[in-house]
Amino acid sequence: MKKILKLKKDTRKNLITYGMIILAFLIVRFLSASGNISSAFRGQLVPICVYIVMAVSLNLTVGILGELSLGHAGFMSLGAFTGVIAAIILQGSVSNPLRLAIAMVLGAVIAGIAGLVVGVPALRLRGDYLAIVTLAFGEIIKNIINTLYVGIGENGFRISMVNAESLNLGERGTVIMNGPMGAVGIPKLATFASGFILIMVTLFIVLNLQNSRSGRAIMAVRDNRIAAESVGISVTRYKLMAFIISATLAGAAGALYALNFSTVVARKFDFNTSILILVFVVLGGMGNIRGSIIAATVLTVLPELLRAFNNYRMLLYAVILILVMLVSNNEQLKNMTKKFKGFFKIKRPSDLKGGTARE
Amino acid sequence: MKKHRIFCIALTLVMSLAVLAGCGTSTQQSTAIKIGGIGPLTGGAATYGTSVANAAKLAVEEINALGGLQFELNFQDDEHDAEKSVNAYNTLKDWGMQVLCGTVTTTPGIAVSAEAYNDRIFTLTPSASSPKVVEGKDNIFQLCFTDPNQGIASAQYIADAVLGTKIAVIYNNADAYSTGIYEKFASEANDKNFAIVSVTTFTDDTATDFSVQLSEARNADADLVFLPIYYQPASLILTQADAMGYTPKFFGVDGMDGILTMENFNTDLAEGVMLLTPFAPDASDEKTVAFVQKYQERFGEIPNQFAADGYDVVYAIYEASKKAGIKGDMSAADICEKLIKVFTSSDFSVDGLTGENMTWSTSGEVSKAPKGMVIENGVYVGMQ
Amino acid sequence: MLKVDDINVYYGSIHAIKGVSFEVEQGEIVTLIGANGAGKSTILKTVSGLLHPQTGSIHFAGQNIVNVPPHKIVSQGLAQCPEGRRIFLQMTVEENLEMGAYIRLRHEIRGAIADVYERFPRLKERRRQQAGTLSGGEQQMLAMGRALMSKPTLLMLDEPSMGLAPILVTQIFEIIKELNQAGTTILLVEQNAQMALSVAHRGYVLETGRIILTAPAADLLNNDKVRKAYLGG
Amino acid sequence: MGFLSYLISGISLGSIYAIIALGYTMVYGIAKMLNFAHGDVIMVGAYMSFMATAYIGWSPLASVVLAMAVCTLLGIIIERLAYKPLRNATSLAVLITAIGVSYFLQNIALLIWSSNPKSFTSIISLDSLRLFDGQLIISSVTLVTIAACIVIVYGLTMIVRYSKIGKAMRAVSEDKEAAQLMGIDVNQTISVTFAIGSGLAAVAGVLLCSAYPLLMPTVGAMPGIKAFTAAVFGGIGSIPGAMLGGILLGVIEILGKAYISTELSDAIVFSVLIIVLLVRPTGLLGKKISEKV
Repeated sequence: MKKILKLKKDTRKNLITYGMIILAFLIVRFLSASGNISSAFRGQLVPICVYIVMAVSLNLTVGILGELSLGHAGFMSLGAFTGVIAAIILQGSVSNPLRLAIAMVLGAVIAGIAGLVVGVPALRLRGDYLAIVTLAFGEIIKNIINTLYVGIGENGFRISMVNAESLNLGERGTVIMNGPMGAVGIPKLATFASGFILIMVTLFIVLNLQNSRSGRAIMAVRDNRIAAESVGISVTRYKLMAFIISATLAGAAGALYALNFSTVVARKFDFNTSILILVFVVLGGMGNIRGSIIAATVLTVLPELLRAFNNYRMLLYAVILILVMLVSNNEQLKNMTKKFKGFFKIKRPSDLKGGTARE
Repeated sequence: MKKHRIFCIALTLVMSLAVLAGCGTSTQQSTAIKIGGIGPLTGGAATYGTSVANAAKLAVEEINALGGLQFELNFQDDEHDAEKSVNAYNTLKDWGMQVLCGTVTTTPGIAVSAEAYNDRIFTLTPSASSPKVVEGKDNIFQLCFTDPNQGIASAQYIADAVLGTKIAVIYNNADAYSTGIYEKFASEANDKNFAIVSVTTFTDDTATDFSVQLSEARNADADLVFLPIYYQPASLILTQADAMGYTPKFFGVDGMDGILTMENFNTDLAEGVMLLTPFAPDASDEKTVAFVQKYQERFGEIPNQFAADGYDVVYAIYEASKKAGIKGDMSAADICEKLIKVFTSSDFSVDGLTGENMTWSTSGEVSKAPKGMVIENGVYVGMQ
Repeated sequence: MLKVDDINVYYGSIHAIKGVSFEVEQGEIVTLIGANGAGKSTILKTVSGLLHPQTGSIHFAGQNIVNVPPHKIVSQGLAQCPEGRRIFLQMTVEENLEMGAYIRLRHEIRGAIADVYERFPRLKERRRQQAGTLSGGEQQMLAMGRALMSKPTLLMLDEPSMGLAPILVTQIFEIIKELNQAGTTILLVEQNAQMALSVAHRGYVLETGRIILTAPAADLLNNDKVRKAYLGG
Repeated sequence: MGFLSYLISGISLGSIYAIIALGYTMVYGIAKMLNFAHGDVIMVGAYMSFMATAYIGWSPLASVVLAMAVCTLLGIIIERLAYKPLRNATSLAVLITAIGVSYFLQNIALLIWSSNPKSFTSIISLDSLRLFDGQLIISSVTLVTIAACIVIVYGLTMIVRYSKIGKAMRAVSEDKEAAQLMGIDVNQTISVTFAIGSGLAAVAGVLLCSAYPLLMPTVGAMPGIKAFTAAVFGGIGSIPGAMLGGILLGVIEILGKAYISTELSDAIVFSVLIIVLLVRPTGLLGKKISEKV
């Protein structure tokens, strides 16, 4: 116990986050094994994992790097379709878990490359202008994927932008992506366990980055770009690094998402999905990884819990969203909780040492 | 960061409730057969789901009033999204669904039918029209035509009746339904007595201005414009063509149905529009008249083809259930096997609003004759 | 005229102003001096209503003005010329002055503008120019002119000499004296303690959010501690 | 001739984007927030005009006045209830709230007016203009839309430049704190801006549905996003910028469809946007961002 208390505050916080995820995983596993879990919730396990990864990765861009991105779903889309193509091509040649892993890695790589391509020009812009470029990127990806036909057949791997027939796949060919009809006949490889592993990997990467030298540099860039530049931090490099990692993780999440449903269409990854993920990040707290995890989980489950309200479901969701924003930003309430917390505050050794003066 | 802590605790509580929510589902048995329905009730495609849900409700009420076999309907929203649709499906499963009437739209339909296939839940979709919905799944059936069938039938109709020689096509290339019909139509057109002279597209995001598409059709001297799309964008196309002074023949598919009953629509614009549809709300047969009247009384709107599909689905399940001797206390899997047998048997046919003598093949596709209609003086008239 | 009583102000969790009390009488020039970060500007912002004290009271002309919104405080006759001038760079000189008289009626504005032009002839020459194109000294004049447009009975000036050449500083302080002689009460916040104390009647010395000393300005000028800390010897 | 008619279609579509973009840009300039619910206010305006003409039988002009009145009121209410309490919160918190409001408006419209689309009767019933022996036909809606856009931009520019409230808006947009010290009621100024922006949204809604007469609860969503893009394109915060951005966006969309590909028209529009922003990082007419150290 003493040893844990001695650890740095950050490390302790991170351990709690990991612990929380592992505990949640074990509880769900246990409930699932004993049959105490609803189909509705079981069906949502993989999407929840995906949205957690999406939220945590977007938090890297929005919370930690401090740049608003409205096109995060675009990277998810690239990862999703890359993952589907990989999974279908590898059908029968490798075992399922390996196939899923390869699909996720490839999805991540392609999304990461896109992150580089978008990031280099976009990160020169700031604020809302960067936001609009990411939005535009997401829309372009959606539009292009909608006109893309991909298949594998006698002549190998083919791509076309005209129609499925022009792929000339021959009798036994498979159309993998069929323009606006999206990818169909996707093998359902995603499992809750794989989602759990992806979350752990994401947390490992993001939390380590946050507490590393690079992470501090990134946050310095966020807080004061000019000051950071003046002490020799390469702004572009660190911004790009955070942005690419964020895109890469979104790509992996996209692949996992696509491989959980038998069909996926480009339209799914539109502006609204990007916004949805942004809502997770903002509600969970900027830069607060644990908050993102919780917000992503709750807001994914919430619309399902509201099903009892039938037609008023989405209306209620909107009202809850607005109220939560109003309440969590209410000055008076904030002061009240502060006093409340001060009353119960337990003095920890790290707090006694005299704060942040020496590091 | 700290301000979120209390909020987080509250959220965690909600989350725990979510996990436990399913635990309470009782195993109480009722004699009614539990029918689940899935379709978009909110969002951009809400009108389709709402029509199906309304009509299905109507049909269930009628059937229950007969006193014999009892149905219980639970219709869930999927926002026209595969993920939400699977969620809706799982919710229905927790509720104890025995037969699925859904889904209304195609992409969610493909995702849900894969689940229903694994779970052995009998599914009859009112309007998810891609062949991918039923392909390779013995317990999934369709009540509507498949998209390729509509493409073939349209090409056939146009060729047989020599409706036009130069055809322009405007379709929604972000929509599976529209693209599915177009692709088959285009490949059928090869050896027909007409030529496709212009093909243009739009997406849901650009479905406002059609001046470019219409100009291209006019510049290519098209005498017939084929619109394998839904009636909402079609109404815009008709309005804009009229404003441009462009007056070709317009030919639509079943998605075009609804254009005449669209509130406040100037039906003069649709004069002469031809379409293939299995349902016309102003048909004079007894069944349609009764249905339209009841629907209008109940929901204040004139039913469209989606409503007719929803109504027929419930009645098809009802007829088949009667024939198979299904009872509410049977398991979903048992019901599934029995219904498959009935639906694919040669002596099972249903007379519905959307077709006489509908029969089903083992692939799950329906066989019924599409009716060619032309709009004259604001009403459908059979085309021969 | 202005009576600040035991106010405590927080920035988030930082306790910026700790139990500060002071008074300004009609017709006086009172100055608050102190090092950078002592809380001088925070006090002025609190008086103006931009910040709210957690505890304590502020009375202006007998009325409690805590929790009165800033635009209403202006109409009670209390104007502030903020630190860093904060003129509207994209608007013309004359528009800036009009903004200063936002609470006044249309027919009063003409006369007020004429008065300001009389006091600052340079501004009249540049009336149609965008404020962003003015020199630093001109900008300070504009800021003061703008604050005067509301015809305040108490004018608060926050670092009017900041960033100006010495000759301009002298000029600005001359104007401050003139304004006071014309009947405006002035609360002056300055880092340039020498200059401030030379025009003021009384002064308060502020250190890390507390008032540590108060005396007539002449006494402060001769106070050893003050000399050492703020007057460079 | 084809080009000319495409160009006119583009300007017409662009004029609608421009009017919507003006609402975005004014609110952004003063409140520094992206009001994503703006597109849904358009939808409400269109429904109001529809109800007044189709159900009550009012004249088109009266219906527009009603729509503007309702939307103005709606704008003020939204601002009071949802945005004002967040005046000191982060801009992202406000953004998310705006999205909540957008969902709210769409879903309440769904409950009130049902999901079935309605056909909007154009408020303009004049004959089309025929030029060059009928080779070029310009519909009256197009002419009215373009004229309305010009009048609105002119009117707004005059208001912002010369009126007392307009000057207050400029002052608030430049420096909120200093504006308060001048005696400007910042909250009231922001409310007025919302009111004007929402009133404009009503006009945009009526014009949008007159040109493209299909009315659904989601009708404002996509034009809203496009108009937001247009506002950024022209330089967000700038009134002439919003007009230029809107019209250019419309023209690029139509010409892209006509000469490159109808399938990729969105990709084309957004690619042009990205390129412009890379060359001019604050939009076509945007002001340079001065950076505070």
